[in-house]
Amino acid sequence: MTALLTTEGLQMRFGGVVAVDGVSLAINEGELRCLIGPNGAGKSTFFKCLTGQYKPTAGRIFWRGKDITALDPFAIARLGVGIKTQVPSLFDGLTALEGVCLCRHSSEAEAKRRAMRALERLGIGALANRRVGLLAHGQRQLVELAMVVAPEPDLIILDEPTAGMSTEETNRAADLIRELNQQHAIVVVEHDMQFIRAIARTVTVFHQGRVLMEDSAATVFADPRVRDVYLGKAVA
Amino acid sequence: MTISRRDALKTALLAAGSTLAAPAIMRQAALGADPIKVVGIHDASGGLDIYGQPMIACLDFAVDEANAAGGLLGRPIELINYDPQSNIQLYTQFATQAATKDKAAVVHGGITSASREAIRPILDRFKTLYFYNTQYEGGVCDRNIFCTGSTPAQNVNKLVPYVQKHWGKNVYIVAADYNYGQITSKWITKYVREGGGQVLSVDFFPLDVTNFGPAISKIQAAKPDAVISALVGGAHISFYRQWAAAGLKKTIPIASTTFGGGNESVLLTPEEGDGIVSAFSYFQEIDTPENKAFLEKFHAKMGPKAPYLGAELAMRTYIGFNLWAEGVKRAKSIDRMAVIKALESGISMDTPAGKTTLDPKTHHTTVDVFVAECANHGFKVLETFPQQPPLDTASVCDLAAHPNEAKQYEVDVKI
Amino acid sequence: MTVNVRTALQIVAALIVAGLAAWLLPQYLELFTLINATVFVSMGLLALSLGLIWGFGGILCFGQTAFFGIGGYTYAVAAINFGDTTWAVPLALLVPTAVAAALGYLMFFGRISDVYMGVITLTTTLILFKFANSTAGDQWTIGTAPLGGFNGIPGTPPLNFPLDPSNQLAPEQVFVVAVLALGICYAVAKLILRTRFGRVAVAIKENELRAELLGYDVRLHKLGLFAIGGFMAGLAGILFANCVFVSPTMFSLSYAGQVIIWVLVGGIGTLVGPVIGCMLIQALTTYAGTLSAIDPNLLLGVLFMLAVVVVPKGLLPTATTILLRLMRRGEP
Amino acid sequence: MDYAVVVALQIVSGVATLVIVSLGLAVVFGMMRVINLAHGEFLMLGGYTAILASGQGVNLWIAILVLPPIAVGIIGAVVERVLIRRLYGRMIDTMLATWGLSLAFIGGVTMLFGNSVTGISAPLGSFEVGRFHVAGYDLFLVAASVAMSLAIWIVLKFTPAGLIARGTMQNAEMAAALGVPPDRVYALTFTAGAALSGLAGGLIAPVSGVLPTMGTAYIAKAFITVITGGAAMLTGTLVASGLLGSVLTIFTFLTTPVFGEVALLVVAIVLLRLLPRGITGRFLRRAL
Repeated sequence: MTALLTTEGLQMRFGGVVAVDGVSLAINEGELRCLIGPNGAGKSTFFKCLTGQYKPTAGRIFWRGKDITALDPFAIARLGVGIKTQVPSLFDGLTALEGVCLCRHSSEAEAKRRAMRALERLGIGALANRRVGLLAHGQRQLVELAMVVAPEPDLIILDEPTAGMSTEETNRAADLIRELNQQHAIVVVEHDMQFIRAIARTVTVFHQGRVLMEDSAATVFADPRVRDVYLGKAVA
Repeated sequence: MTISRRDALKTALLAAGSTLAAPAIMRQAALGADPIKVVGIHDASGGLDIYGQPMIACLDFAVDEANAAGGLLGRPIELINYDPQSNIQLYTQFATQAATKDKAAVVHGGITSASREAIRPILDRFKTLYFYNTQYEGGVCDRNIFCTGSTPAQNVNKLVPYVQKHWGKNVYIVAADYNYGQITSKWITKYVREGGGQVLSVDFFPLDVTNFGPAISKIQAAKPDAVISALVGGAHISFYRQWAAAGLKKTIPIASTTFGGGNESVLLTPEEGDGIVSAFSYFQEIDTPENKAFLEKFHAKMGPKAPYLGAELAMRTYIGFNLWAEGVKRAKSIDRMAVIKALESGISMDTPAGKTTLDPKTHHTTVDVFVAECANHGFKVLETFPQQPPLDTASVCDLAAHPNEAKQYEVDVKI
Repeated sequence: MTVNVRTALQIVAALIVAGLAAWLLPQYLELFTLINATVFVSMGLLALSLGLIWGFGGILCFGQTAFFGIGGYTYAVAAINFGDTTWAVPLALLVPTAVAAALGYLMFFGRISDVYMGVITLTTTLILFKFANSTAGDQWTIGTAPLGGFNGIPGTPPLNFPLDPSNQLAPEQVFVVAVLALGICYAVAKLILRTRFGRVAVAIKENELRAELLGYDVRLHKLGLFAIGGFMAGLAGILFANCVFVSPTMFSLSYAGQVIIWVLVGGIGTLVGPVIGCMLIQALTTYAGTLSAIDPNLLLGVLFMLAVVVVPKGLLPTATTILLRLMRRGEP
Repeated sequence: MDYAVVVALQIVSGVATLVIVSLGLAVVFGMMRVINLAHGEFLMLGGYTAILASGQGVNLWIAILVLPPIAVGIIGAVVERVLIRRLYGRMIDTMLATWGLSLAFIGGVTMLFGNSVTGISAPLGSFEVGRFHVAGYDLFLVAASVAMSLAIWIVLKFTPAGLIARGTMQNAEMAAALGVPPDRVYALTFTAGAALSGLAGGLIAPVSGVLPTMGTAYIAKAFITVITGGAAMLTGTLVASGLLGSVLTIFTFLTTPVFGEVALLVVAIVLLRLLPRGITGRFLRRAL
């Protein structure tokens, strides 16, 4: 099996603080991977390195074996990486359909077709002509997801997709992610353990900028070190 | 192919434009009605107001005087004053307005050479007679304009010898950075060299410069016998102030082609201004019966609001208006060409500034020139040079031979 | 679909208004008013250029006058040297566009933030202003055209018919050209905004990060829009050179400020708004200039503050909102 | 040799002038992230205060040093209350509104006093450096710039108000949590900034002459100095003034005043391209 995305000794330093410290991991085709860890573990920084928003201070990132460390976010997106940020990032002035239509494609008609399909797939086809700025929080999350999946990317990276969701919404989101995983490889950056429990296959645990452990969900949740990390105890 | 398309475009544009031609002519015919319109364009505000306000006062006074004497050709004179606020673009706007909307018989105005060169082509184009009443760098050769102020062959030619005789051969020039300063500094250079001296350096300053500290240090380093200034406008007054503050007045004297043209001598304290020497074709202080009579009438009319007239700019505006009025009287018409021809017939009049004669070939004037020294907010006349012809312009310009010329000649001096 | 129809209608309406103005006004207006109107129209085009890049690209350029002035100067210098304006015009469009592209490259590819972008554009204009002001000496002559420093180039040749330098346009014809240019630029701007490029540019203004994450090169789009703005401002400069003349004032701080006021008053995020705002304020300041009781700067300044504090969205959008609300209230 | 001393003196006084005219703007920008484009007009109002006061026979030093900061401080407090307060957090809108304010001040003062230059003579006479005469007032300006910087430093470093100010600079919410309403901090800061600008106007009045549009000659320079300096208001302004003031004066000596200013602007653009967050965004970040 070829790795879709790999990092090698990725490091991100802000002045004296090392937020990400030598992280190496590999995401395979079709995989559903969760990156977890308490606040400040370096997950979000790692996410921003993957998406090109930060340029890592050391280490490299590969996409299907090709070095993409220096690429800008738009270039990474063009490779077939769909990215959803933590705070919904949307075009508030446009309608849902207009926004999703902006995904890159071969022709105008194709864009529209894909956009409609993406909206329907996420169950918000009815909102197509509503202005995004006027939608409820949960609906906005879904519109953003529609934008991410519309170009049919090979890999989707989600940063805390359940932030601000009710329990019911969270459950639905878990179903949705599992469903999306049928077609796309997915990386979810999350700190909500319940949610991870609901979807996870392989889990990578971050702590103080490093990978603490990487294993199946069941093993990880059983590990005392993970519990200590979440409860704030120092790791020996 | 391209030609036919071009023609089509041309036709379209002409159609759009020509629809206007007919009404324009009809409007022209409506001019016969009463008052004669005279437009004045002088800066009543902005950095040049130090010159503009006395000029406006004198033009007002001249028009009032003429109206009191029964107007011109039996018609009253209506004076329209525009204030371009020391902004060149407003000059062009007001000149266009004077020519196309007011249909002025004559436009008096423009202070800086920059403003003159901005409105001269407009008034040429719309065939409106133009009087420029300021001392300037010379060389304008254009049948539509009359320049009644003095030029370098008249003033610089007297100032530089005075400097070299009393202070020394070598000078340092500081000048305003536009055509007046650029060309005038060439004339100064020419006369300094002819007098056997050297110009150590020429520094130009944009009109908004107020900090002359570095320049003053440079001048000291060059050790000239004198500084000759062609600085212009309110901001540049700082130069004289900073010069005095640096304690240099006693070591290096200043002469100027512009100082006194406005109210510089009034603005500066005697400690700062006294001793600066200038040359102009008029100073309020000249001691002649005509001048005394004029000032009496002027002050009687304006009361305590009468401005200090300083050097020639305001007086030349008064004279310029009267020269034009004389031309109208002789032509018995306000028609532009008729008035120009009458003015070219050799008009000479006695004025508060002495006898002034219009030179038909150059449209410039022969005037008396005075060298004076700033003393206690006014001027003390030191030397008088009667009846100086505008030799500089005359050497290059002959409108009798080339009536269609409309350009400004520049002196050719290598700096 | 309806959006496309609306755009088409707006374009047609604008072209009809421009056509009517070009046809009718020269017949009824006095020459002087017409020349002034030409100045207004050229300024309107300048306002349109800023309205486009600020309102639809989110690029707050404090120095849009830089391209305006460069267009004017290039036109004047080229026209004097060539003795024919046929090729001076394309050159005077190319140069400001290229300068805008170069400046845009520096700013957008350097990922400079909003405020600093304002500083850099303003500074660029100031540099040009200072520079143009200091070119009075003989050494500042390009070919046969002296730059003239503070004086500017008073003898800027008026436009002539293509390839026919002896046949110069009369002021009335310059007016016609100016009005048509404004109408066409408006239409072009509208069309650009309907293209994919335009929609992405608007999306970038809405949310730069999202547009980037969708795979769009934000910098390139901003650069493109900025260059188009430079092109239009350059065209405005050519027209201005034809009805006034070229001088350093074109770069001045007060012009740079006025353009922003026009757009702000007219409404950010519309294209007609800035043009209307420009005409209104120009008319108002011209009128105020004839009053001696009140200083035009005072009037302008107070308007500016009111625009920011009271109607931050601009006159046109605010008026539309109020109208809509009134109409709705009228309904039962 | 004497000439070198004189040139050096000119450079120092060029730098000092830049410091003087920038500090008021820097305080407001550093504390409130508000770019006050009416700063130049605050200078102008300070200048007019000095001129009017000395015209009324007030002692020259009081007219230059005492009255302008008081008068302009009061104006600043009113402006903050009426205009700035409505626009906190809207950086671009604040810039635009203060730009409008600047035009309105120019217009208003033109109506009141006319658009012409007035001035007062610089006190202190001159002294000699070898063969050269140097205006004593130039040295006084240098001393004044040092005194102003020192005063700001002392206030920030050693007074309770300075502590709150530093806290607000770092984090407005945190300062609020200490029981200091940010509103009042901002009002005081803006007033203090305006007073500093007024003082600057009084100080430069004898050198530059006073007219309604004098602010425009300084605002661009002050603005660029502050932005180039970056977040640390005092250090940033001092470093940027040192750099830009030297460039300005040196180029003025070598060429003309115009190219001096062009050189200043070009250096500022290049610096901003290299250090998009200003000099203190990169270096000396912990400075005040």
